[in-house]
Amino acid sequence: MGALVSRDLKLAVRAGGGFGLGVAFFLILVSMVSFGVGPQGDLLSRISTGMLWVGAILSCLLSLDRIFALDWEDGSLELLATSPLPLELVVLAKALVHWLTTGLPLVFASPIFGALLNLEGPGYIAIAFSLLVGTPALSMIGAFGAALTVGIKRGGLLLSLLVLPFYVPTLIFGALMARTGANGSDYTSYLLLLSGITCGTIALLPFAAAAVLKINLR
Amino acid sequence: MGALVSRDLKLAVRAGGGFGLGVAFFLILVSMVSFGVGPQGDLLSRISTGMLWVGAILSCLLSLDRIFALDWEDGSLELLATSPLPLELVVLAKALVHWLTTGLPLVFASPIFGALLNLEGPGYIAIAFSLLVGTPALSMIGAFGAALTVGIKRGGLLLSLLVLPFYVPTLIFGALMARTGANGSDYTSYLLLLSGITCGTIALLPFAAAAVLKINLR
Amino acid sequence: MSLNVSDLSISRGGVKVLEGMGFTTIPGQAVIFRGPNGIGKTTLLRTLAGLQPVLGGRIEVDPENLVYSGHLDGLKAMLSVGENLAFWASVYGNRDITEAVKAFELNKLLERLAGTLSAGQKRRTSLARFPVSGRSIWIADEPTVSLDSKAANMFKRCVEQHLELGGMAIIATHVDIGLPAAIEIDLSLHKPGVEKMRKIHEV
Amino acid sequence: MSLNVSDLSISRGGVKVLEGMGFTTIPGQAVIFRGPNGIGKTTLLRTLAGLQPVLGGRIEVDPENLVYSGHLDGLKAMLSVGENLAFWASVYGNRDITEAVKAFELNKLLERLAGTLSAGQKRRTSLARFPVSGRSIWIADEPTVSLDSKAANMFKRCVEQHLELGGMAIIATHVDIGLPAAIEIDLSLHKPGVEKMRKIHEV
Amino acid sequence: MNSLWQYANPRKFNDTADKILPWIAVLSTTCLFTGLTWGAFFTPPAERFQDSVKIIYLHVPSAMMAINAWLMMLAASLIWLVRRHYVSAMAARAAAPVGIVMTLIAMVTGAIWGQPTWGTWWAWDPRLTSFLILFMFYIGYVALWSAIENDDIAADLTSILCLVGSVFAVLSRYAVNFWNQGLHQGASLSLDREKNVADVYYTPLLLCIAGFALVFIALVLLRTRTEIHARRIRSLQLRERGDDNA
Ligand code: HEM
Ligand SMILES: Nc1ncnc2c1ncn2[C@@H]1O[C@H](COP(=O)(O)OP(=O)(O)OP(=O)(O)O)[C@@H](O)[C@H]1O
Ligand SMILES: Nc1ncnc2c1ncn2[C@@H]1O[C@H](COP(=O)(O)OP(=O)(O)OP(=O)(O)O)[C@@H](O)[C@H]1O
Ligand SMILES: [Mg+2]
Ligand SMILES: [Mg+2]
Repeated sequence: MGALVSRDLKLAVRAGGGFGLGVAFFLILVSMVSFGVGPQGDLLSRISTGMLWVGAILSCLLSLDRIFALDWEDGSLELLATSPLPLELVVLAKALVHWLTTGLPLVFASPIFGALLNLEGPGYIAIAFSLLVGTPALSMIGAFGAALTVGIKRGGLLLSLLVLPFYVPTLIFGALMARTGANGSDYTSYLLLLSGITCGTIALLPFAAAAVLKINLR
Repeated sequence: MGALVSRDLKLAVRAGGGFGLGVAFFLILVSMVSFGVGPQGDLLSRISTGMLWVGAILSCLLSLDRIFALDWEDGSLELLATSPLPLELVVLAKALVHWLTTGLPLVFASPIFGALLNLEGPGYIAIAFSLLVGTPALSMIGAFGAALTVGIKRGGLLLSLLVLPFYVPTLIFGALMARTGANGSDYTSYLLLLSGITCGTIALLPFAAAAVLKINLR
Repeated sequence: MSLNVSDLSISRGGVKVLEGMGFTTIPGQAVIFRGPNGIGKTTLLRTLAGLQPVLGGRIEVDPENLVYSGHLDGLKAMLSVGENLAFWASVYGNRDITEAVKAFELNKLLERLAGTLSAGQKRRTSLARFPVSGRSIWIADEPTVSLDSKAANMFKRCVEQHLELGGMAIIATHVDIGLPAAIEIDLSLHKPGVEKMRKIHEV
Repeated sequence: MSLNVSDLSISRGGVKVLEGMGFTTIPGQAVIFRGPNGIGKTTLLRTLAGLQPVLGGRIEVDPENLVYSGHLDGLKAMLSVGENLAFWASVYGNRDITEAVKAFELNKLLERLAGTLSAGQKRRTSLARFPVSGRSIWIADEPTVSLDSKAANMFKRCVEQHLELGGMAIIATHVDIGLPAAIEIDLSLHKPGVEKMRKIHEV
Repeated sequence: MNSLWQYANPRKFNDTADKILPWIAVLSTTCLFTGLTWGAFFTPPAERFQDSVKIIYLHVPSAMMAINAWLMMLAASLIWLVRRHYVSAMAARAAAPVGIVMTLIAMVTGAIWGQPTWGTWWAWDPRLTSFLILFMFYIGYVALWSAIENDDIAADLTSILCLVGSVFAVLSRYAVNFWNQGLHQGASLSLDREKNVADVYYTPLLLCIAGFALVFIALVLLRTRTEIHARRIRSLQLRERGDDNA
């Protein structure tokens, strides 16, 4: 599994799709929201935590199709499936790499983008913390969705469509946690719920994704 | 060119990526925004036109990589480039199909989604009208971006990164037009600016995109 | 009508791969390029088709006469075989695909989606684009890959018929296609730095 | 260690393509499948590799002994040849790729990105995965496609050496690979509905 | 002197760069050092901004350089597309990261300045917004360069991107003015400078601007030179590779 993780990280960096890309997309998205909504600071500040979470979800979405599709197209996935590596571990490795290249950079970048949206003081830690706890679930759910649609050429839009409903609980608890934090209240309960979702997905979805992959490879 | 348009429309419908997909994505996005921001009606209503435009841009973005990438991967693009069809027309046809399958359905769907976001009365026509005038520019700019990144495997994120800054003028004028309309004011000046951008991109970008494609095919 | 190449040098990825190429094809003539893997066959054919810039020398040909087919099949998985061919026919301004279908015995596959074909069946469909195009100079890169002997023979006969009607064919291959009258050019002779005499292949 | 197939039937896309297949391979033995395009060679090999379910009959084999290579090369364009091979070596729990590199004469290509190779060079790299895997049953689908005669010979010698060491090889091909001792199975005999006697190929 | 184009010959360029680089380095250090010390220690604090006004010596020059770097890339891209001089392609590539850094300095110093004066790190003022957009164009440009393996293809693609991008950058500047015409923070400020503090602050500011410009030139020359060397190494490696194609 280590070999797969390091290979995929190497590929992500070489293809110019490394750590910075997701962050840059996030930045642009945040400014798009302001362009769309208008420059009023108070308005932006009220929607800031929500928009940051929606932005995180979108930059995840846009990179989901890289999880399996490339390996599918060049035949590597078939070869991996007949190799000694269990497919469950393959899925885990892929989700991990996706998180390292997409989710984790967002955690660090979110406070800066919070500033663009006039986020209030205590919100900075809350948004970063909620993303740290929540984004692994996004990557894992995304890997499952990517496994479902791997046989479909350029299924990007279909994939987003399939995955978005699964993101709803994570989004709701994540955004609630961040919003509560920004208001200076106690967000422990949301934190617990969010970590519950993350742990659950990591424990169960690799098996579902591996099963789906096997079916798609037929 | 007619043959190419009808082939691509057929493919879009068969691949399950037909007219409904963009709309469905749009719908989910709109609900995501409500989940992220929270259920305050007045707030949603103030950001509604902006969010609809951001949503339109995102559902464009997510389908951009289908414009050329499939034809590139299976070798058709090479064959098209050596065929009697000028590459400029190929680009135009591709952008047209993208608009027909992504932009146009949004125009019709936008009033419905406006309702979900508590859009005010006169806004319904303004948002649909602004999308009708603005989305062709989105498809055309997107085709240029897709041509730039066609050689890069799964360059989805990079493509978004490149294209989004190009979308800024369209987004600003489009959202301004819709917002002004929703407030019941006169939006003719924005309408003129927006149509200027659309006409300009359609007149010029096919040439840039064809040049870029030729370079990428080397 | 003919194709005229003189003193051509070409490069791939910044490296010169062939130099001093020259040959002429006249109607009814086929040229076959041979040479080991990586010598530059694909690069040469792409250059002739106008996809790559030339490094030096001249290619005299009317691009309106060319039709090219590379290592990839260029088929749309979600279109049927018939639809794939009909599309290319209309791109080339033709209507009729029946001859090509007959030449490659595709009638039974006509309704099948191209994505559900076997490797050889895909290849056959992709080769049928040559007659469908109605163009006179066919450029084919390893056309018989994955074909069984029967299908390889179909291709051979199709090319022969095309030559008889005054067409031309330029083919790169590792295996024997069975066109004894064709000019064979060994590209190893044009490797940069090869000292051997470089006679210009003339017809 | 050996591979044992009895009364196998398989289907592709909902259609039965082969039935009544049976054969056994023992160490040192190669099996070559032949048959026209679309008969079911690829489907059969994928079934043996465990990628597709069987429709009927039995395949007795330890999946731990298998290594499969299909029509696609499975190379990462942005990794060098050496990195590609090293990755597969570590997936199969090996460290050493020098033998495979020697067998396919890849030492000069080792630093090149796989995306910048010619068709035949890619194929060679992808075939080098067989020795790299260290597994005993090699399953290869048209391995010599795009290879020049020298490279085809490298593959042949590599298989021979593997057989000598007690390995097995199962190969589908349209061209002659040059393994005279191999069992050849003509899959046309196993087409569903073919009336001819279906003798079970035994070793 | 024959023609300016002779400097587009890589070797000649390197020779010239070697000769003038030390001078530029010395000159820019002098300018920056004098300008910054003068500005920081020998000018009075402004009435509205107190000592925070001194950030102007970093902010304005870097903002100017951020824009000039893009203009230089635009010119170099045009030259590459029209005359195919390799040095211009490499210079365009070399300028982009410098431009990014300048944009970042301008935005960060601006943000630091904004905190005491406007009470916020960031406002969607047209000028700041257009800088953000410029930053995005820079990122896209660099990302495209680094994503493409082949140098020639990358040079062609990025120069077309730069051309088309410039048009859209201008359009965006125009659009942003429509979008947020209400705030005008920048204007009151520049009025303030011109009316009250022009004389005291002007000379050191000019020195700093000159210093930044020279630093920019030095960095671009240096990076172009490195790029030329790197290319030469790559082409030597390629030539070596020419033999083992079989
Ligand atoms: C993050 C934010 C900021 C950005 C991106 C930014 C950007 C710029 C730009 C592009 C210029 C024009 C440079 C030129 O062309 O001469 C400029 C000039 C200037 N900025 Fe900022 N700025 C920012 C924040 C601030 C703040 C907070 C202040 C002061 C309160 C400030 C004060 C000035 C002044 C005094 C000038 C020179 C005025 C002039 O030449 O008209 N800036 N800034
Ligand atoms: N995209 C590329 N970038 C850089 N170099 C390449 C690229 N494609 C091929 N090459 C190199 O250019 C040379 C010529 O390649 P080409 O594909 O023309 O060979 P070929 O004769 O067609 O070989 P084959 O018989 O294997 O198809 C080879 O040395 C190859 O390694
Ligand atoms: N994905 C698919 N879906 C449905 N049918 C398929 C699919 N792939 C192949 N087939 C069909 O199944 C049959 C067997 O195909 P298979 O690929 O196994 O043939 P093959 O013997 O490998 O042929 P070739 O020599 O051309 O590679 C063919 O008739 C083919 O048309
Ligand atoms: Mg080739
Ligand atoms: Mg097959």
